[in-house]
Amino acid sequence: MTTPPDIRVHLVSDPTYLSGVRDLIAAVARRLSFSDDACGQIALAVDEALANVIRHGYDRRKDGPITVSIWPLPGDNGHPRPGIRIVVEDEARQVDPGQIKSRDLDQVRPGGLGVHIIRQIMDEVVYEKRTGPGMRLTLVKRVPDPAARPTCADCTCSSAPSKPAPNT
Amino acid sequence: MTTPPDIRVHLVSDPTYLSGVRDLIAAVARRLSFSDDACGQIALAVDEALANVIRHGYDRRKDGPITVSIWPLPGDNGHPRPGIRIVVEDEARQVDPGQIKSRDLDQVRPGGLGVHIIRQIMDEVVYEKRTGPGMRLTLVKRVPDPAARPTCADCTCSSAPSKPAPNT
Amino acid sequence: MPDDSAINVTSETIGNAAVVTPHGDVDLARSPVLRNSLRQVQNAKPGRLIVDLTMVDYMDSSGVATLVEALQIARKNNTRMVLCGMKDRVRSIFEIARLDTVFSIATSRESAMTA
Amino acid sequence: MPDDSAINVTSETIGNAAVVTPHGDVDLARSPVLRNSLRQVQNAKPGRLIVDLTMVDYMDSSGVATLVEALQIARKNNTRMVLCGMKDRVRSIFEIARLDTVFSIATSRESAMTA
Ligand SMILES: Nc1ncnc2c1ncn2[C@@H]1O[C@H](COP(=O)(O)OP(=O)(O)O)[C@@H](O)[C@H]1O
Ligand SMILES: Nc1ncnc2c1ncn2[C@@H]1O[C@H](COP(=O)(O)OP(=O)(O)O)[C@@H](O)[C@H]1O
Repeated sequence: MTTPPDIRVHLVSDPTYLSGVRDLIAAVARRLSFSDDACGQIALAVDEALANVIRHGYDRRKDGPITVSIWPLPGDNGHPRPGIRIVVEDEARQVDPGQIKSRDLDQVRPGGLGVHIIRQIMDEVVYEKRTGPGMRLTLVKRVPDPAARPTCADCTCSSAPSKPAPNT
Repeated sequence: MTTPPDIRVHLVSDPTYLSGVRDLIAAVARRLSFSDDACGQIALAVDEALANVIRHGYDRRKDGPITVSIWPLPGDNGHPRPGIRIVVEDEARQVDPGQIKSRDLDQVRPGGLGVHIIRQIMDEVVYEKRTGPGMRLTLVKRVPDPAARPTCADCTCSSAPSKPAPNT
Repeated sequence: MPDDSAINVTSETIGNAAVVTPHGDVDLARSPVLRNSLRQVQNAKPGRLIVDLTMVDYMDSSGVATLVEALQIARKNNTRMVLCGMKDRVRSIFEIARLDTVFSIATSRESAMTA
Repeated sequence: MPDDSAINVTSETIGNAAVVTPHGDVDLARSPVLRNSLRQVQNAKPGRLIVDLTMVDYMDSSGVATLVEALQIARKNNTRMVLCGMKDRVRSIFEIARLDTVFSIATSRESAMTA
């Protein structure tokens, strides 16, 4: 993105501040006309991304810099519905993007869910190494089209694009 | 403040984003052990400060830069209770800090309440001209001492320092 | 593109009372929508104007200013204006602004019909 | 100084059931507190473990992981573990993680006593 973001948050990698970022993200998404459900889910996706930066990138160090940048996306020809782009950048350990993947969900064991959750919720999820230290994660979600039906017939999760956004 | 803030938000001067900043501020204050009531009030004070920057500083231009920086304050000898410091900076019109004051509240008319609200809620409120363009507003609030009584006997407003913070 | 107009304000008439019900946060981005609704309703010079704040979780001084303006118009028109359903968070800004005694404030919409 | 331990987890015993009730958001900052409470309660190997989520507005995967760990311990101890009072927002993360069929989920605390 060459245009500067409408909002950019710099925070230290302290889990204390995750709730603040979640609430900011949810409120901004709300004003960009996502439904309450979708706002909660977008905030969850960003929370999971930040938790991974704190745990895997910074090994739970609390003073590493993290930047969260937010762009509203207007609807255009390719994407008729508006949306939100969120970019998370750190100065932590660099890993090969291919290494960042969740485990097989059929095993029931603690952990290994974050990346799956992020991919379920967001339309675009791109990890990359930054030039210089650290990683960049780009997340995009469009306001779901109320007319679209979920593609997996048995999907009951509320991230399915079947729910129309309420009017407010 | 010479130490960098734990969180810093850069936003454009668009009222759309006020709700995001409010929710961030309230959530951060919550984790710094302010009561729910106090968190709502601190968020209101920051909202009023940003609304003034947008209306008076930038004349409702939506693309002016605003920065909100947040530091947790540990309790120390001079101030036994922990607190929060919030600094709002803009690159907008500079005015003499003495000019920034609310009207007489005895007249009932629209407007002229923001600065009064900010001063009622926060313990320290300091406006200053920045070197270079723009203004800086420094806001400090300490977690109220549950043992302290409000000084004005007839004050019923919920910003009075009489309410103990709940446990959570 | 940001959805400033997304505040939903409903207006209805009950007897001689016009009831205006804003939903959501009434802040600098959204108070203009409430202002327009109030203006429209007040053009008809109703005998009573009830602003039902049950669905308002947050209000800042721009929302308060909007209501003060409506109160001034109501006084001129001999309309009795009553606020109801105020949550604690909203009430607290009226108290800080010392407007809690200037407005008639009822707890429920029912009591606002006769307050 | 940030108040990570501020999550409040209450534990009580009702018949042969241990009931654990976390309050507030269960996220990376706060799930360790829930984990400690569950560990303590599970040390007594109760016949039934009920986690009442009525007061939880938000949970992320660190909270879910904490509950999965408790479920593994419960299975080893022959403890029947039941979740109840889940809000929609919390339920949705269990659905995304496909754990909604792995956990026994009751609507109310009462039905969790017999589920
Ligand atoms: N920001 C990150 N930096 C480095 N590695 C990461 C990052 N995010 C995820 N990973 C890697 O991807 C794996 C899967 O992450 P996730 O699905 O969240 O499960 P968990 O964190 O519980 O292992 C992690 O174990 C880690 O190896
Ligand atoms: N950020 C600011 N930049 C310039 N002037 C300001 C700023 N904030 C407040 N002021 C001045 O202080 C006055 C009082 O502000 P306030 O109490 O919020 O009432 P109102 O904004 O309704 O006039 C304003 O009218 C304005 O002249």
